[in-house]
Amino acid sequence: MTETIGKNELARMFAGAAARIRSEHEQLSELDSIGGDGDHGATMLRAMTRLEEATIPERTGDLKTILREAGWSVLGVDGGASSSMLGIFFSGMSDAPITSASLDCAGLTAAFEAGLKAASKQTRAVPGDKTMMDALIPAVQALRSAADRGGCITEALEAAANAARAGAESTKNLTAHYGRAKHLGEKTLGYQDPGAMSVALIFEGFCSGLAESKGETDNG
Amino acid sequence: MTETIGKNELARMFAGAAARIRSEHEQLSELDSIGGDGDHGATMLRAMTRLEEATIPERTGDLKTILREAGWSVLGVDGGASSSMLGIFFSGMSDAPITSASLDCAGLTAAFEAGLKAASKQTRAVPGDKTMMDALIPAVQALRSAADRGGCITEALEAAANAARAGAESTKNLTAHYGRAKHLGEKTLGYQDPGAMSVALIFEGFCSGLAESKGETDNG
Amino acid sequence: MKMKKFINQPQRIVPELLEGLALAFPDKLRLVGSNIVARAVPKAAGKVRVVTLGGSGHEPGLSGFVGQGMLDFSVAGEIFAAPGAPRCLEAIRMAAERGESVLFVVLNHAGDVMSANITMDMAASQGLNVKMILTHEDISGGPNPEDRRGLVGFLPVYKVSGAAAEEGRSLQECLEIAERMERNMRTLAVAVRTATHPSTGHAIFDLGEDEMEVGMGQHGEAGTMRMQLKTADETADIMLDLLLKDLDVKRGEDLLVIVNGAGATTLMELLIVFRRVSHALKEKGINLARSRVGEYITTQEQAGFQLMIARMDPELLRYWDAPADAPYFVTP
Amino acid sequence: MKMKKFINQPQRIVPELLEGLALAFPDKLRLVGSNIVARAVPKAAGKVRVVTLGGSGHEPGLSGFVGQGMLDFSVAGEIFAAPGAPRCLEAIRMAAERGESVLFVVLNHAGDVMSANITMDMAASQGLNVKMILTHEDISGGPNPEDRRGLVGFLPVYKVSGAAAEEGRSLQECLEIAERMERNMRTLAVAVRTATHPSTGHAIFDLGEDEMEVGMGQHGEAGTMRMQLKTADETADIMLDLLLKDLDVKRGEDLLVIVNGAGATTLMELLIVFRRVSHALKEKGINLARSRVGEYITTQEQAGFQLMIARMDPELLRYWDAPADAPYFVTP
Ligand SMILES: Nc1ncnc2c1ncn2[C@@H]1O[C@H](COP(=O)(O)OP(=O)(O)O)[C@@H](O)[C@H]1O
Ligand SMILES: Nc1ncnc2c1ncn2[C@@H]1O[C@H](COP(=O)(O)OP(=O)(O)O)[C@@H](O)[C@H]1O
Ligand SMILES: [Mg+2]
Ligand SMILES: [Mg+2]
Ligand SMILES: [Mg+2]
Ligand SMILES: [Mg+2]
Repeated sequence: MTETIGKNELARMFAGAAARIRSEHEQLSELDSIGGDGDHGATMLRAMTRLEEATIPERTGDLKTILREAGWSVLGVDGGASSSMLGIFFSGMSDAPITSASLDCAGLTAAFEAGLKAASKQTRAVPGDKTMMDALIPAVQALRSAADRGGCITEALEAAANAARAGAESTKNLTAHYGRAKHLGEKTLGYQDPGAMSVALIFEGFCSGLAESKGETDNG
Repeated sequence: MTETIGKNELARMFAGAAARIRSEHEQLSELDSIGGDGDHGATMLRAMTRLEEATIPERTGDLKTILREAGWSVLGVDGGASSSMLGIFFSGMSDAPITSASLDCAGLTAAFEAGLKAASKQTRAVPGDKTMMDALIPAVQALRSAADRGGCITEALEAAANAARAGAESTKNLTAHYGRAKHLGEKTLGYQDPGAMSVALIFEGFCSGLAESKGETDNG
Repeated sequence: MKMKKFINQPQRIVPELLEGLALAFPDKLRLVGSNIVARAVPKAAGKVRVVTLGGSGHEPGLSGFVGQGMLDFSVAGEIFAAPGAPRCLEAIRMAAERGESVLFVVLNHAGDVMSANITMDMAASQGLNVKMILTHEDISGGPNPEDRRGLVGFLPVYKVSGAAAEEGRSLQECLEIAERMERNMRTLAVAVRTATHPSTGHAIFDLGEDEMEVGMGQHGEAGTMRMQLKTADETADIMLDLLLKDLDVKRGEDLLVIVNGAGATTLMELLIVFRRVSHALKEKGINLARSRVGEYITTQEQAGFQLMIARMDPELLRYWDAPADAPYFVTP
Repeated sequence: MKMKKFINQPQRIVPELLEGLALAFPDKLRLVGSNIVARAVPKAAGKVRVVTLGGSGHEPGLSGFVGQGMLDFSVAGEIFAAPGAPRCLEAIRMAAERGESVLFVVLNHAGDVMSANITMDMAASQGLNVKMILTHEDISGGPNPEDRRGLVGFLPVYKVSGAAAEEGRSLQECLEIAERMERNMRTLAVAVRTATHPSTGHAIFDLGEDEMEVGMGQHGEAGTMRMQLKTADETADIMLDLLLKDLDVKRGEDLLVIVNGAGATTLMELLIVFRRVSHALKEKGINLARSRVGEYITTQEQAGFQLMIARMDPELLRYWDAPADAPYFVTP
């Protein structure tokens, strides 16, 4: 069980998220073409590459800097709504008080909450509007309650991933109110919101990536 | 057997030609779309309407005037190469010395020869170039020899129609040298030239139209 | 239907088309920074700069309107994708190089708006004097302005604000003129055939062989009214009536009308549609003051068009008529 | 593929599109006689008139170039069909109303040439002072000029002869300038997707899903080189090399380059093609003096483009740069 997130762990989390997106990007674009313009998968691919680049071992600077630059770099993806939301989310994480070289569960939770706060500033969408917020908000909330229960980071991220997945699933029964899909009314009923699905994949990827990193630290 | 062509007979000839074109115009356009732009059938339909209008009983004026105006009216069809060639052909017929109210076989032949002379001025195409000249020239020549043999108009026009048909058929084995199709080289081999086919149909129509008129004059 | 387009690598489309644009119009514009298009000859120092952002694949929109009397900078995104905030900020920094103030024209699309908002936050934190105007005139979005997309209406907004800036009006004045133009314009789009996404090669939407869709967005976003294909006159009447009603146009008012081709629809058709629009306005006693028929913002080889109407006042007409010299919009 | 076009009755297409054109540009042109387009404000009495004829369905060509500094009259035929001699004569009579002399610009297509020749006979018999110039720059026709069609090269011919006429040059001088322009230009076309004939609704030619055809005519006339679809750069190189060779262009010479879209090919693609042409000319030490990228003569929703190059001399450049104000070609 992981107790702290340092630069290596963050790199593993991002790598895990990138791996999940890469395996699902076609489905993401398909979902986006139902109500949008079909580019969400491509955008997320580019965003994930930026995340990975931001955490290559060569990168100097503390966690705070790495998170801000990772977010900025995702903003530079030119991917429209989703890359802006995610970019602001990651760069916003750096607004949290990060003093040490690594974050414990409470610190990681605070960072995610700061990211959510920044992202929320950029959209009026709330859960039920069929956007990535339907996955992001419950994910961060689950992280918070797990942390308050004193759970370890692994447990907390598992809880967040499950909450994100449930939130993404729930968008199937919603009609979009924001983004390109909002013009569609009923037409997206029965389909997940691609952005929400991406958020779920990212949190799932955090967990699997961290598991690997844990495995390796054990071996080392 | 018809001995003279007056306004009524001319009207019947044009009506007969129009009838033949109307029943074949789709095939004409198909042929034109192999090497051209597929509009020949439509153009010929418009040209034939003009010919008929030029010979409605209400039209005053002598044969000479009627032929010139018929030709001018066909020139106004906006049909490209074919309507220009036919328009010039019919208006050119009026260049022949037409004094009486009707033409005997020699007079009709002279008129057709005058038309051919005018048309030839507008093109360098000769038999073998896969244009309407492949039908028009032999048709007029056949008319001439029939007339010289002292044949009646019916016989002469039958001979002309057969010659036109043979000329049109012969274009199957030719590659186009003029018109839109000239850029095609071998590609039109095996297909009749649409303009040549139109000429054949027109001369066939002259015969059938005249036959009707003969029938009617018998009854009257 | 297999995509057949003259491109090289899909991921090189945007830089290559922008380079082509700059090479074709060296006297009008040049490339600066990363996929940012700037005027070849900047307007006089101190005058307000007009900057816009938007995805590519809509040529000549948006960068084809950089030039004297119109845009000073255009930030080009990927195909159908908004450019990120960092590049927008880069452009605004260049625009404000010598302390000029900047009018930032943004078409209402989720991605563009988000980039623009983040850009505005950053610009403010850096003390830049920037004001943003959002164009949202697509009446298919319903009553709520926020839900209305920005379609070809960007063109008159660029034109009148660009002319006002050229004339030396203040940022506040340019903004007010742009806002007045924006408030008084309405657009509706119709599509009859889909386009292929130049990067993916996939059709961006589906439509039945004898259907047309009114309210279609600029990136294959589905519309609001799917119906049997209609004649040019019927289609023009349906769309014009919805627009006139929404803008509440009265007899005797002056209108600017733009018929914008989506890509594969011929100018022949656009002119036939415009003919009906012109007749219908005459019947209703509305004055067709100005008009444009052509392709200003396209969606690849999509077939269809946008019909835009705008209520004009003397000042808006004056700025609309003012000289302009952009690659794809010239007023002598 | 079913035709989906915004028209009313097929047989009304031409009059309706011309009426739309006149309604959209009332300050530039008007309809006179039967489907004849004339300048709204005739040029000063006595100056040479430039008149052209051609089939419709190619918009903006040809009537979209009636205006100051370009055409005085355009005689529009039916879709893809030359207008007959009687209407051409009608236009020339109007052009020569006050005894002006007339330059008659004719694109080399069998139907147009025949109408033009008959028109010239009639004009001569009526004592009108008319000189005719035939444009035939399509190198796909082979070595014999007679076999070369007139493609987008009509544009520089209209432009330089129109500017010369505007300047008050004599008919003989205008003719010589037009002929020099014509002798020094070459065009080659490529098509990748067919168009539907707006009157018949039929495809005007067939092409395999992964083929392109070089040498394609403007009305579906088959081309000379059918090959696998190539990239933008490969296609540009193939076509440019053929053109440079045919025109025998030397290092250091000044070229005008026009990339003309056939209809459905996007400006995005045309700009990417132009980019390569520009690079290739630089590599060869040839000077890209002027350029245009856009749609000047189309073939409905056909996909493809025409690449035109022309060797320019100082006088031709001066007339190319002279002011023009036609609906679809404006030079400030
Ligand atoms: N206003 C918004 N607020 C929150 N999320 C949004 C908003 N607009 C779009 N999104 C999210 O972005 C996703 C689409 O992302 P993407 O396709 O990459 O961007 P774009 O819509 O610009 O093409 C949507 O599924 C939705 O989750
Ligand atoms: N230069 C020419 N001389 C003689 N006949 C010609 C010439 N050009 C074309 N034609 C005839 O015209 C026919 C095509 O007619 P049509 O399709 O109506 O005109 P267009 O080719 O202008 O579309 C050809 O089949 C040919 O017989
Ligand atoms: Mg999308
Ligand atoms: Mg034809
Ligand atoms: Mg997008
Ligand atoms: Mg034709």
